[in-house]
Amino acid sequence: MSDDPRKHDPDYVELPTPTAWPIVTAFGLTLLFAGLVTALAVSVVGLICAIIGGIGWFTDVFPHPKHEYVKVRPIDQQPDPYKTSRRSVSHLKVGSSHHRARYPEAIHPYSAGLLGGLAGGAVMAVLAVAYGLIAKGSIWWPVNLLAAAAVPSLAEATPEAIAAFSLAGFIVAIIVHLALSVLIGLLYTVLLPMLPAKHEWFWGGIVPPLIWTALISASMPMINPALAKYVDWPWFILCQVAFGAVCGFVVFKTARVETMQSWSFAEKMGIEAQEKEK
Amino acid sequence: MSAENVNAGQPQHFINDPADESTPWVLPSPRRVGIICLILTETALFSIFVVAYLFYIGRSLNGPFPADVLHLPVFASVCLIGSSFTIMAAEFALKKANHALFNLWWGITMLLGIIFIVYTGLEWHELIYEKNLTIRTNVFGSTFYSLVGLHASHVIVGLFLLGSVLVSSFRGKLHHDHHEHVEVISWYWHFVDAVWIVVLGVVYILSVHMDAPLMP
Amino acid sequence: MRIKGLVFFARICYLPCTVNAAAAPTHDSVVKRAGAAGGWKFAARIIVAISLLASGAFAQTTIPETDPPLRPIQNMFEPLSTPALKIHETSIPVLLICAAIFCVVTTLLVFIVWKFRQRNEEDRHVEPPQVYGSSHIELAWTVIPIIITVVLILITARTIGEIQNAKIPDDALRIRVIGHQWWWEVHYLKQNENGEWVTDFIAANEIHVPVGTREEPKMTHMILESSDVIHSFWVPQLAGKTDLVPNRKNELWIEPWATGTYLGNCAEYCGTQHAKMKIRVIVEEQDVYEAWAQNQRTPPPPPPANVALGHKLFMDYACANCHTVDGTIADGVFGPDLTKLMTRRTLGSGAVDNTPENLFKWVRDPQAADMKPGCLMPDMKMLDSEVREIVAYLETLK
Amino acid sequence: MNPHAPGANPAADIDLQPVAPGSERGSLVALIQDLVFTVDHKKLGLMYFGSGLLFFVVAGIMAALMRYQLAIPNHGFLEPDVFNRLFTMHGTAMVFLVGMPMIFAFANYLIPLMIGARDMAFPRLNAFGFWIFLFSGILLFFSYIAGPGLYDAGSAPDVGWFAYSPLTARAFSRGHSTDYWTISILLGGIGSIATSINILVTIFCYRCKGMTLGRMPLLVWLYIVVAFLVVIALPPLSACQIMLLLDRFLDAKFFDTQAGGDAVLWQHFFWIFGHPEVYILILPGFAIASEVIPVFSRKPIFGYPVMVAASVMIAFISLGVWAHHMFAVGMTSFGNTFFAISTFLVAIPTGIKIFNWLGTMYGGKIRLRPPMLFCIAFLFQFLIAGLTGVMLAVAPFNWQLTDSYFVVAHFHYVLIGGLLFTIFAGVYYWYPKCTGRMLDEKLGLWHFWLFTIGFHLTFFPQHIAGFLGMPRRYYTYDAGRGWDEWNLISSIGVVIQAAGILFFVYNLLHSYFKGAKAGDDPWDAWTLEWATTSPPAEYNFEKPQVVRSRRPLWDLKHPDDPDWKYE
Repeated sequence: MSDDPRKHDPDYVELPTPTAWPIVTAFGLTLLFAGLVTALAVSVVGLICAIIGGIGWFTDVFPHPKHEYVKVRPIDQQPDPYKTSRRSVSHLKVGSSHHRARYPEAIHPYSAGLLGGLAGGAVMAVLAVAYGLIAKGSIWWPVNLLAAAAVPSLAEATPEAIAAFSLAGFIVAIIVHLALSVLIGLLYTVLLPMLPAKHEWFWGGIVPPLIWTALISASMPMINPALAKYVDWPWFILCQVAFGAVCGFVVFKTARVETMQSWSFAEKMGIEAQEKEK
Repeated sequence: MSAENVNAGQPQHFINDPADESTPWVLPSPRRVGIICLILTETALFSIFVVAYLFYIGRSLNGPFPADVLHLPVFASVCLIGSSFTIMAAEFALKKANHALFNLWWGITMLLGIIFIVYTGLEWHELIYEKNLTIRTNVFGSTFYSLVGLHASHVIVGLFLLGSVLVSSFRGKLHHDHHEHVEVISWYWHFVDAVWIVVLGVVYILSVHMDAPLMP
Repeated sequence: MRIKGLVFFARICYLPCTVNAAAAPTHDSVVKRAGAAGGWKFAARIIVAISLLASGAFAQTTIPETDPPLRPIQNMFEPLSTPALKIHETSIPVLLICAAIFCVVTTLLVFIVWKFRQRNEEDRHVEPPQVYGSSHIELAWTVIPIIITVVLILITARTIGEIQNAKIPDDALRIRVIGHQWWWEVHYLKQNENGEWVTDFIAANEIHVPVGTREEPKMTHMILESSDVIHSFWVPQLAGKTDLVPNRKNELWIEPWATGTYLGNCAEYCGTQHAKMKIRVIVEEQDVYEAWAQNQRTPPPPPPANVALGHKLFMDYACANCHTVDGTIADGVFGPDLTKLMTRRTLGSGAVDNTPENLFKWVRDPQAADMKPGCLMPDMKMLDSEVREIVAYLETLK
Repeated sequence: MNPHAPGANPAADIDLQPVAPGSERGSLVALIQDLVFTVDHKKLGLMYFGSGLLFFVVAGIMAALMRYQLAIPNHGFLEPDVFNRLFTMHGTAMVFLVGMPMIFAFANYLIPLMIGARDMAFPRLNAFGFWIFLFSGILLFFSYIAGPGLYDAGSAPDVGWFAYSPLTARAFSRGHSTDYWTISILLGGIGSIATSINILVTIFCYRCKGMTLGRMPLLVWLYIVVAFLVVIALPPLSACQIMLLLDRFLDAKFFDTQAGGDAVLWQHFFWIFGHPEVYILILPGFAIASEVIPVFSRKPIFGYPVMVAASVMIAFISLGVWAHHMFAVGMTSFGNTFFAISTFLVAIPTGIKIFNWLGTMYGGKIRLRPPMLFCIAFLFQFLIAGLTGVMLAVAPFNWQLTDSYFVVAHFHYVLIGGLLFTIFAGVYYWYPKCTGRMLDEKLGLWHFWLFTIGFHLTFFPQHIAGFLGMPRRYYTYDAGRGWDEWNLISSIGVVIQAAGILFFVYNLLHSYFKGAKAGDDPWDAWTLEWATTSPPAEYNFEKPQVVRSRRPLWDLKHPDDPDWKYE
């Protein structure tokens, strides 16, 4: 079979031969099991079917799978040349001079975000702990208040308990603080290039923390009732702004990128590329 | 329709593209990918039975318990695990086109597998008729027979595969280009051996030495 | 304050029809709601009525009044017990976050479809600029969901702990609820000399518990077990559901602060009559509860002479094999304990009201289509006269 | 130009070689012979689709009967046992006899075409997979006929599609009804695994020259993920069916709670399969959307690598979330928290996908033709499904919501709003390729609007019924619980949905004979299946294809500005 001249003839295509053995095998297998719920005889018939089918199938594929040669269609029945009614493609204003884009244009490297987040988080933590020490005489105060979002025993704890060390609280607080710091640091890598070029420290360091502080204050009673109860707003806002300023600064200094402030919003977001003006 | 149009139907400029011509297009062999997928799916199947066995350790309400009835099947295990090496030897012989040596090693592999199955049969006979452990005795019996039985059934399927290769080899139908078939079957056999090592550890070693549930 | 506002918001958004139902439960709250409903709902009711007529449905349409008043609308956003409240308080931020995401994405979707739809002929011939993607926006819409997720994880973890690891106070009422196909066995527990919790008395299907206040809650702690398949105990206004799993002991607690007859259901499919495995939790004042419990504990007097025949029939037919009546030879455990049958308001775990007619029909043939077809109590094929005698006897069990 | 007749087998007028038996059209016997003998992936794909559609109609009628029973409280239309059988068979059929064949239909038909192959890797195994699926479905429905009459063989199963033990034990499920269910699932599982292995091998080993993994159409990528999930998630199902069979026939003790067996173990094993199964069903929906949305927005898919990564992430996470179906069984607080967290994680890649589809549409030129309409509706509905999924993942909230009608609404939004709508989109998109004729656009619009409206009318009120404490799987309910109106609306919606389906089925038949001629590439699309005729020849392509980018046809249509220069 393998020496068939049609094997290398471009006018012929090799296809597997149609066969009934799969259906016989499948039918046998089904009957084999169906016998369990009907009668033994059904199983016996099924077994015989399945074995015959299996053997038939084996002879189909061994030593070489059976196949047949089908002649290809005459040329006039073959597919048309590719056509499109859309010959022209709109051009991009930004990016390359071509018709398409992926936007790696210029964002800060992700490592900058990680670093910024960690740095901001560290400063924030130091400030918060300082507050705990000064105002409540315990460095665990802010730690436990943060953890109270997830730890039920802290959520309903007395001020004394919040001021005391709690292992669960410590672990949860560290994880939450780290995770959120890094995530917001990453957001800064995206955010900063889009901000107005002037007064980056204001747009990056002050405005976003204020926005998210407002969000937090609205949702805090639901998310973290204990914190809502004991929060000291001036300090809280100070901590957030410190995070924003440090994080923004680190991200900004890691690698200066071209800002996108002259772009339209959709372009900044990278989901649209404007047509070139004619 | 002109001939030109036909060519236009094909991505002509790619064929002429030297970059494409020079890079050969090699894809993995279907049989190998297929057997890997099969082994993956079998692994998932076995792991459920293993988890069920582990979960039910120490949960039988009445005996016999593993420690009472199971002893380490050293000889059978050596046979089965040894057969992994003999099948490798057989494969090697086939690659060197030494059919006689191939038949010898392949036959030994089968023999070792058969010894294993016979041992399992004897063990079951003893468990059922002398030690009164059946699949309905307790949860140990249920999980033991299902896990070991599932493995044994795979050994039997493996033996059929090995046998079919041996028969075709004797009939001279096993050609040089069948070494991939042989390789794929040997992979399956290695997998069956690997499962046995897990079964050995879980059933014959761990559960014999545990009498409290592992999981809460 | 904020939470109250949100609760109100959620109610307005989701459940316009039930705003006043739980706030002022009345005997005929069902009827009142219908009257207060809007015009479209009135239309819906007309359609219901027409379909009822058309299909020859059964006559039972409303749930009759009880004392304490029924709470048939088990709206999970109107919790009346601590665990249900905690769940509710967790659900509000979740709902708000989801609503916000929904609004943002739907607006985007509508905007995009509208703004970028193909408008004119020229559009047909020009492809738009081909944009493959954008690292920074993809990063943004990965990071922001992660932050939301972190917040959700925090509240979820806290609420799980608050509900699952709550301490049982010393004055908590402890009961054991055992699920059967298709009824509930309820053991009220007391502590013996050794400090073990043992059965004080047994009830079925209707669970009486004392009421507390929000400031001084009164916990009822339940151990949930099953004698056959998996069931699930669910009274939405009191607590979330917990399964009753054979071979396991699950726990559930409630701290209701409003009296009432709370309707609940089995919530895990458990066989033929899963739908008629209803629960009533009757939350009443402490003294009312005490009086009820005292009555349940009191062994019944011997049957009066006028029901002696019914008593004999009850013992002679297979009734006694499945049911227990304290102080008699009937000590079966497959069916509900009937010692205080007449203190219950329903038959067949809420299948029908416990009225004399229904009791008669039930004893005559519980498999009848308007009773509980498929339940495990067989049709005993008794004569109507015999049934009457047995019912007369049963009516003395109070 | 070559106007060849649709449906005609182009090989038929070639005299040199006798081709497949029965390929001479006309006689019914020849047709049946052809179907029985065929190993052609396209015919098998259509057969999967046809049988899936048949089971869909049957299971849909079952749903309609149930909704009629539930339209009003205390309705006496159905006996409790009849109802319980109906919801069991409806669920089982929809998942195993509609969802699975539908996804395999698209896989079978499209994957070889899209990767430029001649057939599946193992064509005979492919036929075997189809037939064993079909026989398992027939066996399942045979349980209705067998009933008490034939051999006293039991009746249709009534234990729910999840069949929680110990309800399935001999003690609580006498006769053979549960055995029918078990055996049918076991057999179907063999077919699904075989087909999935076949899909994986086909994709890995039969791609045409130049089609690296990074250049495959997203549909093909997603099917790798789906097939991989089937390969590792179906065996746990088979394993627990084997255990159940051993319990029922040999009196083994796996789930016998009297003998120390554990009822919850079944739930663990079942949902280790059951949750990935949800993604097995929905990822093909994503796959179709990822093909249709770019073509109808005239833009490449937004963030291809991220889409692939998100799908892989979904599959990976989905293997570790199963116990979120079991928050109410009394797991430890640690267990509940763990599974709540892992479930939340699924939301992240899912969200990415939704945003990337929106990103694809943004800035495009969206053609609002039926395939795209169904995809837009899919986006909207899947958004709702995802958000209710987030609510269900909040374990405490889940204690209220699980096993209520809220869950019913949720997963119908996932499976109908997600999977079925994309299947419709796929049918409108690829019907021209399969038959050479376009589906009628007007009928398509009727279908779209009726079905969409009916769908929301049916399933949205069920969220509210759930909030009001209505449990699932109830054959009847009392009036006055606040459930009446919602149930009635829900039942009315079914009628509208059914009307939509009628339009769809009529359209399928009508357009096959009377539809407008499609041509090879009616949508001006970019993937390889459009590079051959409609319908494709038996051998798909005359010559081996070569691709250099994710959009080979774009490259050919815009030789001056090909994609491969940028990828």
